Amino acid sequence: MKINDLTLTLAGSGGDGVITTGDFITRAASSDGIYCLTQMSYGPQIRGGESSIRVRMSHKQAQSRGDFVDSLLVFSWKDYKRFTDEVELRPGALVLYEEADKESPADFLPADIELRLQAVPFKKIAQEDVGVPLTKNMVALGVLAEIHGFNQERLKQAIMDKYGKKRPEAAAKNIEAFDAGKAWAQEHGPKEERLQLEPNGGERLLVMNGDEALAYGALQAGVRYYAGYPITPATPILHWLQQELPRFGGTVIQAEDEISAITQCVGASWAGVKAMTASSGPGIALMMEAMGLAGMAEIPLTIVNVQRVGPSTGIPSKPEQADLLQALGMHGDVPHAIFAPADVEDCFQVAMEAVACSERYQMPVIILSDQFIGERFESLRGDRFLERVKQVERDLPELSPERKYQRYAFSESGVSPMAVPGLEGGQYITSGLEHDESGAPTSSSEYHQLMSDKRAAKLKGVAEDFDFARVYGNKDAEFGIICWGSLKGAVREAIMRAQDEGLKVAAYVPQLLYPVPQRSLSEFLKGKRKVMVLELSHGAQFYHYLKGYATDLPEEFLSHCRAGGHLFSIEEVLKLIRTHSVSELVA
Amino acid sequence: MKINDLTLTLAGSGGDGVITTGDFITRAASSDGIYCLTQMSYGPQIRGGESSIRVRMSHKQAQSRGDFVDSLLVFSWKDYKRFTDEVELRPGALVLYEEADKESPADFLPADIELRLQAVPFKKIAQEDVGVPLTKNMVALGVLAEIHGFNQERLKQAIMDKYGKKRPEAAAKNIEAFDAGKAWAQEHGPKEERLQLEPNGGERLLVMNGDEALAYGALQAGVRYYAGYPITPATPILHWLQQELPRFGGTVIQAEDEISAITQCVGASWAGVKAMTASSGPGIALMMEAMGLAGMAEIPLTIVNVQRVGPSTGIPSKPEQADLLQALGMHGDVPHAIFAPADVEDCFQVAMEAVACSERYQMPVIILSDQFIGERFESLRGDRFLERVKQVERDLPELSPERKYQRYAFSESGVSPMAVPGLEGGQYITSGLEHDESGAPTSSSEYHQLMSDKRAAKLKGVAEDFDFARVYGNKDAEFGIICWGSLKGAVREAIMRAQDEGLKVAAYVPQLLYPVPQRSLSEFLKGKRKVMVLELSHGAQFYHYLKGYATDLPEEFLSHCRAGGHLFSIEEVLKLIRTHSVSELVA
Amino acid sequence: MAEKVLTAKDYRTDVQNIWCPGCGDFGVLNAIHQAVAELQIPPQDLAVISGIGCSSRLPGYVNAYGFNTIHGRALPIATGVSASRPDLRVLVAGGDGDAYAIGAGHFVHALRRNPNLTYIVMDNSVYGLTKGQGSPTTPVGDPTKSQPFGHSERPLNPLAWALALEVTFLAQAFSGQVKQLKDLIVKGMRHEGFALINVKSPCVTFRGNQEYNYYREHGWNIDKDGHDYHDREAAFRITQEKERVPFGLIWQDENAVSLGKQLELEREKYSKVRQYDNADEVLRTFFA
Amino acid sequence: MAEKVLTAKDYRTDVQNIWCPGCGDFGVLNAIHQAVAELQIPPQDLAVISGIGCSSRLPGYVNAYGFNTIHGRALPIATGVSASRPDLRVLVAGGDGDAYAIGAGHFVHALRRNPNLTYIVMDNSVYGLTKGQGSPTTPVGDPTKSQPFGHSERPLNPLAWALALEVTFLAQAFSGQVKQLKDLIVKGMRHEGFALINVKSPCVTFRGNQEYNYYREHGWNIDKDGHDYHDREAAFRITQEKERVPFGLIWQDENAVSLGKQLELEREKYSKVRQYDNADEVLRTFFA
Ligand SMILES: Cc1ncc(C[n+]2csc(CCOP(=O)(O)OP(=O)(O)O)c2C)c(N)n1
Ligand SMILES: Cc1ncc(C[n+]2csc(CCOP(=O)(O)OP(=O)(O)O)c2C)c(N)n1
Ligand code: SF4
Ligand code: SF4
Ligand SMILES: [Mg+2]
Ligand SMILES: [Mg+2]
Repeated sequence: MKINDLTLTLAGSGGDGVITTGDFITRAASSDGIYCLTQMSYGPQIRGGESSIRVRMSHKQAQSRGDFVDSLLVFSWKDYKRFTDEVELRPGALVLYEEADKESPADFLPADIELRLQAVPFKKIAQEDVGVPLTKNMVALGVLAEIHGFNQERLKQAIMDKYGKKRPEAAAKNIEAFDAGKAWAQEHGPKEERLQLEPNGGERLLVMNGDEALAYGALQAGVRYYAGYPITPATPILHWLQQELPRFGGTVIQAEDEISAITQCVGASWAGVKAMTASSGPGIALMMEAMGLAGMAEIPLTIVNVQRVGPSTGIPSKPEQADLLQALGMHGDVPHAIFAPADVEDCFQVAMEAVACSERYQMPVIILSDQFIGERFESLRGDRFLERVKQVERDLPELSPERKYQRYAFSESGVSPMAVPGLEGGQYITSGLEHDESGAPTSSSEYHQLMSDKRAAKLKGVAEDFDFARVYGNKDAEFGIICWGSLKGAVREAIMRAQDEGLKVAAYVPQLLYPVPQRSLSEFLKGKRKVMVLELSHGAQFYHYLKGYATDLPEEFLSHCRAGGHLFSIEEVLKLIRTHSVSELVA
Repeated sequence: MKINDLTLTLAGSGGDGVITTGDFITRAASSDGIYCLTQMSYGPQIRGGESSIRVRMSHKQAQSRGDFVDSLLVFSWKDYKRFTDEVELRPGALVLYEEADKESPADFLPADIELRLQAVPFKKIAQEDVGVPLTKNMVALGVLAEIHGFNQERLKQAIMDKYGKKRPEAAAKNIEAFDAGKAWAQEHGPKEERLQLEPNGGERLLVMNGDEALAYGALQAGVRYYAGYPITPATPILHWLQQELPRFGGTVIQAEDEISAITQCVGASWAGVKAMTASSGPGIALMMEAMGLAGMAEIPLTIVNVQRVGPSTGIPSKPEQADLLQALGMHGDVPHAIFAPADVEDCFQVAMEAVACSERYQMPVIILSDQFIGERFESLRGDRFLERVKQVERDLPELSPERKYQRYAFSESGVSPMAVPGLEGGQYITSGLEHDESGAPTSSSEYHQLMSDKRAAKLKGVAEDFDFARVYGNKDAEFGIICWGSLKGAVREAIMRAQDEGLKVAAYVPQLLYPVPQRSLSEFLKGKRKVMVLELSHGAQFYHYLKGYATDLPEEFLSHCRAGGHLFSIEEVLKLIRTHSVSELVA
Repeated sequence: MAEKVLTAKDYRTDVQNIWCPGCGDFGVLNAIHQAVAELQIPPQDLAVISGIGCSSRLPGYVNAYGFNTIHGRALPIATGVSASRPDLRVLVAGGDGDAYAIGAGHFVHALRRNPNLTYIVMDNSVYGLTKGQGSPTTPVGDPTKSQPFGHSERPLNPLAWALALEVTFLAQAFSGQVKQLKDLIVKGMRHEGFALINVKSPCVTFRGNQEYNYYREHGWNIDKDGHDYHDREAAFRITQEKERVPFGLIWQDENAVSLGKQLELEREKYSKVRQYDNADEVLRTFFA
Repeated sequence: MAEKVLTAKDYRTDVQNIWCPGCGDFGVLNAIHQAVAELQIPPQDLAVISGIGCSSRLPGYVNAYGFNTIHGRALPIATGVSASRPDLRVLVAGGDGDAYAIGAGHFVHALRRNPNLTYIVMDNSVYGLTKGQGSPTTPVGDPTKSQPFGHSERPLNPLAWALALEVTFLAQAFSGQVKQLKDLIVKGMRHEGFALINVKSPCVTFRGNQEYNYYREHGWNIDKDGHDYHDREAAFRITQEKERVPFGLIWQDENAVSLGKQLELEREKYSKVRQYDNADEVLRTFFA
């Protein structure tokens, strides 16, 4: 029986071209309706160090990177070494490796798992048959295509798309290498059905990483000003917008630092143009003062944090979920909201929700994405994007020469219509100082109380309007899991497996983190006797946050957390469910 | 019967000299053993606007500013106006006011309270009798001295101390004005015993504000590097240290911004010199990234936040307690501690504890003071200071040429001896990147977990070593109050009054806020059925923090909070106690 | 209806002014009121942005869209305003601490980007609002609140700094000479690009009241003195002047590309490369 | 025991180097190893501080007390080290983004304070570590990762900037000329005050491998060419040079007071005014 779920890892040194190979596989499969979730991993070297790419391919949209690797291709065992703890081989997995490598595979592979090893003369074929040693990755592509039954037409198309126009000879040589690899596999490769991925025959999918999806969401939401400063893993947002916003009359400026980036955005938004900035932990830290200004002056603003491992510089290329306290922690009581996407597609939607929320409620809104969401590529259905486009415009005042415009007029919702430059009669003074209704500074404690009430009122509206959470599993389960962001994938798959095992369990993954989406949370908590919060934060930030701010929590409210870097696996979550699940499905 | 507790307020325009007058009263009384708590208040004008000074004088150390004003002196009703909501007059209070002022006192005073009004020709006396209109504040001083029975010798001494040496004629004229005021009062002033403050005859007290006490504590703790950037209400720390540290071989640099200030301190501390910086909310926001670095690289560092009203620029001259989330909110899980002084003397002690904690545990430690503590002056006993001096030095490694020094060697306490430049064989690489024991950068998730464990272990030690909290009232009360920082005063006085009324109540005021001082807290919570958290934060940050992080909290865990600016009064707290107190004292 | 002619009065507001009597900033405010009236800028099309400081309270006193932002960030905020709304006229105001201490990094990059705005730095050589500490332009030896025995760090020379980084409009003025200052503001606001006007604006409260006399005595009106503001070497010499305090237009480069212009060119360029009709079509580019 | 003579080798470490083969920073590292050996600085008395970037990884590769800090803050951190520990020798290293973008404000104030340290900026006109965005010294029109159709913002001139702000030691070098660079580092470290050495250090990965040739062809050795580094006007002209790339010592002012010296003077001054024997006695000053 052919399979419909395959996880593949390629590893080599930077010059080996494994990233390109994995990218071709992803694009070809996606164009063929197969869902991929593709993740790159690099050594510390800037160039020429070790690199690896992992592609999970599946007929259904993949929820996670997959626990086990079914097929591993190694150009060099030494380079592979640093990835060993990221590659959990499935018993019986296929391992293809460079024949010429002097190292002994046994030194690098787990001893307790049966594997299907196969040496391949990648180098030799590239050198002798093709005459271009650099094409060994295309040889490998041919080998893999043949063994796993990938759509070869599409793969060749991907090669042509990349080299065809600009460098036709390179394209020809690559195709030649591909065919040589294929020929080798036809002769020597394992021809087992269980290694063959069945074609899906579905519609053409698109391929996007989370940062791009988020940037595209911002474009669709109407963001026309972006200022940012490069930082891993948020930089793709800057790159994408820098090339797309100008076409739509927008502005992108690479700022001199994050303070300039966010304050430029404050200025643009104050002037009436939707604005966004993005960074990661260290850069976000520098933006906190300006977020307070946006909160006080009630200026819409969207701030993206693609989280990486902290504290400080930490591990820039790995994910963590420990910037939640930072996102909460401005000086003073700052009205703001925090959203979190749970996968690539969700980045698109969350960008639109965040912009909408910031514009409707005139406040800073933080999006907490993370490295695993931001930098991984996923295959997605195009129609799901355009269906969801959402644009919200901020309230403008009706101005009349008779009445002095009151920028901060009290209102039940806490929102007061905001004049923007150019509107006649709307002139007012904005500041970070406490102020009266007109905007004029005051140091009256009474006004401070009233204005604090006004600003805080907005949080109620946000919690009502933006209470969106994903709930999985059995509504009536007594054991529930709460998680956020990139943990969703493993949790969701673990729940499906638990259900297969007859266990009752449910999971809650909110898109809105702050203010607490109490309505959907309370709904979820109904009947739960035990709830566990899963997160990638050594200090269990989300757990403590919920404990401090949420209501209706059950007596048994547990935390399961660890430092970031290494994601939870499906198996790990499943074990937790087995331990804690208090009720079973009635068969 | 003479009194032993008197609250006095003087109000006028900037040029009227009310601040000097109040200052003289404070110094003279303190030199005479009377405890003062003195608070200044200004209008928005930089100079020449309204100003007022409030002096609470008492035979016992005053815990708060006092609820009611017993004696009010007004040079100008218009200037007085902006302070009306800060001046709660006691029924029967004495009100002295400038005779020449055209306004009608009734327009500025509460109608429902009986007052003892008295016009005084301050201006006329200064102009006609003394010949120097500017001396009218000294005329007022003479009047007050006579009516309230202040020690006149000491007051004259205060005048001489200020002007005597440099400007002898000015001194003579001021003394003349003082005597003229006194003469006027002898003839026209009310001569009621109930207005006379009994002399205390105690020892000479010193006068200090909280910022100065904190700076002095830092000096005593061994801090020899301070870099800061001016900001209200933290600037006095900079001023004081700039003039005292150099004498002790220390360094003070006024930085170009807060980022430079804190990073200079990181550098100095890394080099082995105890370092401190201070700011307020907006400036602290800019320091968060560097705190993360100090956390990751395990560098001792003390950061003072003299809190003011936020968000953003807010109200710089008023207190709030809403920077707690900020102090918690670095990116990543940063091991650090938060301390909070509850009065001026406590600033001295907390500075030493914080420095000790940072040095022992090699981590950033934040002190959360506030404007009311930092800028108010208190009379204090000198001996209480020197008794408490505490110095802790960080662990240095024993280095040997045989063994490579391991900067981040694992240990149970999480603390590893720290080499400083100059120590032969101690060379190592420090960074904000995750690292192995030697300090070399690594992106291994495993190391990240291990090092996170190591860093977090320190929090246990901190919670044990620095668990100091003040507990007031009845240990066995079933109703308890928790508060922090400058709310202590009113809470403590309210508890004394409640006890007088026969109500049972207790209060808990921790000096260590984070990590939770769970031992003392649990001890306090024993037997409490209802606990209320009082704070000056609109978002109830402390309440939610405790709910999220503390254990053993009772079912009925309540919050009473409001935006900052206006402190809680004793009466207000007393009312809460009356409402919530569940048990009465057995008479 | 006939167009109303705007006068300086039309730009006043009723927000309470907090400056000390005699503060130099009043002169700057007057000059601004006059300049924008001379330019007949409709109040709603004028944005006045500042940081934090005594001087930075200025936007409250101008009938315009005013923004008294946070300390040191006036320039990037104004850059955001100007880059996103090229139809507005943008005036930026602030103190020497705001501009040259905490704002120094942004100052450098504003010079580099050349956004279309006029920056008036009210240079009083002191931190006024925080009550008297030394600033980046305080002379060595002057007593300050924090260094009563004399300020110890050497001052920056903002004129030389800006010129070295190729500012496109550079002037210095004295708040006691409102007419010249007003003229310079008008010229600065007509300049396409970044105009820096460093204004000596005495702080009478923390630096005494002798500075007015000092600038009157040592002032050097380079406008009247026939200085050619297209002569870069002469401009350089003026920035190095030690004895006199130069007032007037020091340097102007009308040919440099402003940020606004550059962004416009980018938009044109990308519109040619990205031939979509709308944002939905961008989705195409993601298909494998 | 005879004092051991230290050689360049003694300053190497076993921390894994992450730079790309061919990166200019290797030349800088070599020059540093040689320079500190020439100066015979005991490794334990040497502090090497950097920010964040490819170049900022350098401290890991020098046997010294090394500190790879955070982005843009190398200078204030090094100022803290140098001001608090005048007995140490302090070397600061970092990239052009670190120094001139996010670190621009600190750069200005380090120039002003003149702390006793040598700052080596590895200027590769690109953000290396974040994989190829334009930096403050990227020429207009060069393709970058984020602007494939050409970088649009005009570059800063760090040499003119530093000179205008009265840097006390100014040099430029090329990482392909290790000998000259080494000599300049030795001179810089002997200079009492702030020494800036801007090093053209090619990023072969993100700016191609033609830059070595470019600097070889356009380099202008001003040391050999008899430039007088005490001549301020000549120094200014060198900073304005457009055709050639000047390498060598551009300017030195040996007479300016360093921050270390200034702090020493302050300490002496205050010790006269504050005649306490110990910190306990300070309490006296508070008595009413
Ligand atoms: C981040 C931050 N740091 C510090 C302050 C405190 N602060 C307010 S104004 C000011 C400096 C004022 O000096 P300047 O910019 O020269 O303006 P001036 O008052 O002299 O007009 C400072 C340090 C602040 N508001 N925010
Ligand atoms: C606060 C902060 N912002 C952004 C980054 C991301 N970052 C790391 S290195 C770097 C720039 C590197 O350029 P440069 O300083 O020129 O050094 P190079 O890598 O070229 O040697 C940036 C933006 C960061 N680490 N911290
Ligand atoms: S303190 Fe100085 S700068 Fe501020 S308003 Fe007064 S005179 Fe002007
Ligand atoms: S990316 Fe460039 S600067 Fe960084 S190590 Fe490689 S060549 Fe050097
Ligand atoms: Mg100033
Ligand atoms: Mg660089």
